[in-house]
Amino acid sequence: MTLSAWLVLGAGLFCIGVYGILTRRNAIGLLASVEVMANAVNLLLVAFGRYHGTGDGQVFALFTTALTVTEAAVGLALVILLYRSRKGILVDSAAELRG
Amino acid sequence: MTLERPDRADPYLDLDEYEPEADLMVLNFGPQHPSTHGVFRVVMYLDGETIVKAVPYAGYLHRGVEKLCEKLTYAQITPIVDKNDYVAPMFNEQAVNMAFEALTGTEVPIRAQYIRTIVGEIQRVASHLLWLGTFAMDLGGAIGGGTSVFMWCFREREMILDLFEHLTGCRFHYNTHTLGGNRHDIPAGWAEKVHATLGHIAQRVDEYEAILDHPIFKARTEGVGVISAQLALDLGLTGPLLRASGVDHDLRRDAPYNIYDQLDVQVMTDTGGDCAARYRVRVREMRESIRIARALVDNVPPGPICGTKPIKLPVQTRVKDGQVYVALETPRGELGTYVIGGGDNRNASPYRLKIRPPSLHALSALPYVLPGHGVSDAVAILGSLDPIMGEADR
Amino acid sequence: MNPWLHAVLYSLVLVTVLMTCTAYATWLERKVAGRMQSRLGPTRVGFAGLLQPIADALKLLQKEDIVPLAADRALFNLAPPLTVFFALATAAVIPFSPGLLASDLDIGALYVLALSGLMVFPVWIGSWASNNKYALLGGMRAVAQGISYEIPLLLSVTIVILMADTMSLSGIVQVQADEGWFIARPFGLGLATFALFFVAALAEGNRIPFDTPEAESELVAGPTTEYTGMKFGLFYMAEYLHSIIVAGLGAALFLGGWDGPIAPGLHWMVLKTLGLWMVMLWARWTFLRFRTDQMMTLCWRYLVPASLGLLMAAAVWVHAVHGVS
Amino acid sequence: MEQLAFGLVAAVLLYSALRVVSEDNLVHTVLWLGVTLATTAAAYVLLHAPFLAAIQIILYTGGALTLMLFGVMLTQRVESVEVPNAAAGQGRAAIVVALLFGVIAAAVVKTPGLPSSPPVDVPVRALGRSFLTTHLLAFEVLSVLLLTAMVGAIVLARKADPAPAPTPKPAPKAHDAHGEAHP
Repeated sequence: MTLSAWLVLGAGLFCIGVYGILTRRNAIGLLASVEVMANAVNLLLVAFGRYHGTGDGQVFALFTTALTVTEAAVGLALVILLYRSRKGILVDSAAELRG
Repeated sequence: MTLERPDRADPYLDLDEYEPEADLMVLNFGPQHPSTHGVFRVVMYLDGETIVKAVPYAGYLHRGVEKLCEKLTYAQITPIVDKNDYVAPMFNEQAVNMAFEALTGTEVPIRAQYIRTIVGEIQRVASHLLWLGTFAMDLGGAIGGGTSVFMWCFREREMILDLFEHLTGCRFHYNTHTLGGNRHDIPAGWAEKVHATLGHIAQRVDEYEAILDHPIFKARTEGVGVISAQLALDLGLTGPLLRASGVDHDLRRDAPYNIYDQLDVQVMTDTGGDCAARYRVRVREMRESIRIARALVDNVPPGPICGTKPIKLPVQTRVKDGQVYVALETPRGELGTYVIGGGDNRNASPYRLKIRPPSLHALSALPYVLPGHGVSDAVAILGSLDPIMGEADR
Repeated sequence: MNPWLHAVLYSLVLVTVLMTCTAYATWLERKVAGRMQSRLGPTRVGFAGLLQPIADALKLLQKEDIVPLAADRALFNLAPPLTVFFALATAAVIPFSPGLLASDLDIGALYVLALSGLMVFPVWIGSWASNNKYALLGGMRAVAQGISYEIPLLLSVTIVILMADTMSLSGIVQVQADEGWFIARPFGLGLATFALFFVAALAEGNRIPFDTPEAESELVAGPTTEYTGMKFGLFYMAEYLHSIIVAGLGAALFLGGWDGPIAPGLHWMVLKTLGLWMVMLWARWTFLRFRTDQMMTLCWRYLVPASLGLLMAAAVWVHAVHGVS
Repeated sequence: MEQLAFGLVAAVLLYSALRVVSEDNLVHTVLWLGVTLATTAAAYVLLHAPFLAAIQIILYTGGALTLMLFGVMLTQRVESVEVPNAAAGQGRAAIVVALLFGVIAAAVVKTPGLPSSPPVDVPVRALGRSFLTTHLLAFEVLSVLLLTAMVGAIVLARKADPAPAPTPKPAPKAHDAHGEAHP
């Protein structure tokens, strides 16, 4: 396979994630879309690393994987907090910055 | 007297008092559930897996036995009440017959009293064996270590049923007690058989204790389902439940019947009031019952086993107007029988018969004990109460 | 031979053998449990009840296939085959004797861990899709337990990887054949790691004393409450498969796999797997069940710190013996 | 064979990602995300990064997905299998996204000199070595970050003031049962 094919695939995945970010109103749905985008970026990192011939791409991807999982954990803690204070997890309900 | 609901000082029967906005899950625990020991329902309000409120519903096995007894003759009642506490039928028969004897003023010969005491103690061992098996199964599952204990306990319980079969010809619903005594005399060789069986079981009890003596059993029972002595007294709990809460009370010693006044019954108490204490009390009671039965079985005095002629016709009983309450100590606690004699059929059937089942009182502890525990503990607690629904619902 | 053809043929044989083993594992378990409980186990179908597994399968096939009206139909039907699939996929990298394995992955040990981490999903999917409260509670328990015990399991295997200096399972077995079994590593290091692995694997496989997700006496049948017939059978089969594979994995990681005198490697591997599986059986029919919170306490308060400590000890030991390579 | 595998992986990846952003049921969303993540692991295998594939499954699918499932369970009033996953403004978003994709794809196609065949594989051992040599600082920073995130998540998700466990009041006395007024 050529690198361009992987790049286009990654771009497609990323754009789908962006679509999700733009349309979703549910915090967990948003989080899932973010995961899709992060995944696309990871895929690109690995692809670049492979065609570049070093392991650095994989190392980066590993770091970002760990980071995204961390983000998911903190994000869900926030979601639970949001649910406790708003009794719902639609992000519109947290429009104002008051606790 | 008004019929309004008493204002109970009870935080659990009014859910609104517990964090009204909490997301509670209502779980119908039963009536069809592997661990409800029959058909019994507890509506549990769960916060996660923690019970915040539990409402027990009994009555799924109600058969109207008490009403039925008003239509049956005194001789016919015995086999009917046999089915109440189907784990310890000997006590049911004995309870109603003792009440009828008190009502009619019939003397029970000393040999019959010995037989009643012996079969009662052996029955207590059988009942506790069944309880231990099912309790272990509640804790350990139908596919697991619990079943091993269950199978072992049933193996020994079968031996006791063999003893009863030898004595009465029946394994389960004996109909051996009758007004004024017993129907079946001790057959030849029965005493030796009792010694052999009970000696055997005494050793096996050590085995049960050995297999249950591990950290998981302790972790599952200690501190779980604590019933304080005050709560136990308030709710009218009796038997091992009361004794496990530290109250030294046993009808065999405190209000002796049969020949218990001549015996030195060791009353087993324990402190803590948790499932582990109930387990310890019952295991010790098994040993004590084995001791009593073995001590008595060699010394049964000769004589008749029934004070009256066997009742063939209903009119043969002579019943005075009046009422009696007779209680005896079953494996589950105080089984009381309240009989009012008289009415149109005064010589045939009681005017009113009321049974006080210890299991129903035990179940009334659930709303107080369950909240704060998880679903797993609920099973352990329910099992440790040893309810028999046939008796609780009647 | 073409590697693709080899993989396909080997997988077919492996699946057939494993399925038969699973069927007879149920028979063996019932026989052994019967002896432990002073009864006989199956005796009626065939000689010594040997045809019992087939009769059971036939019975399950005849049962009515019920899908609850309020269930999520697609997910409900997806869950049972998925459990069996994940359980079988794990078997691909287990080395039964030198060269006898579907695929000698470089990262075989990690592959097994990744799949065993996925095992909770079909269970959760089934429990969610059933739309039943008991099933839901069971599913939540399964997921919580799965991700918690994943950590000590991962760490214990990491210790083995550290000692073996390779992640390939056949490589790990080869190292043990050359240098001695890992369970016999000095200072009790190997034994402690093995104990850690065994406990964590029992919990991952939902075996007693850790079978809280199923907990018949509390949750009726946990995630499988609403399943009938062969769908239930598939869950059941996956559980047995998983336990056999975990035993095989333990044999390969700690007990030297195919290594042994006189007899061929395959015999030793089968013998060790069977032995380990019997220990699991023994535990199953002896112990009672933990409570969920007690299981979590055991994992996070004792097993995770212990595994971290062991990992450090193993690192020091490897460094002292081999030096920096 | 490789073309076929790539096509398959790409198709499953895109389809599952589309389902993630278009599914009405939140649980289905999360489960489709699981398919996306697992298929990405397959893509890593195609890119000769099997170690990363395993890590992807263990961390993402085993960790993040489970977390999200817990998130769903903890924040919904679970009454049926239908958990709504609201969405709005699909039309406008689709246009924006299509434009974005067009730009990126055009950039990719127009860029000259993209390599078409990969050089040699990187062994896992070298990968691990680079963690503890070249990328040591990043590795350590990551571990600190993980710790911080763990503490932060626990602090955030903890109930502010745990409601005191209800203390059982004494059971009703026997005479209470007869309807006497009770304070």
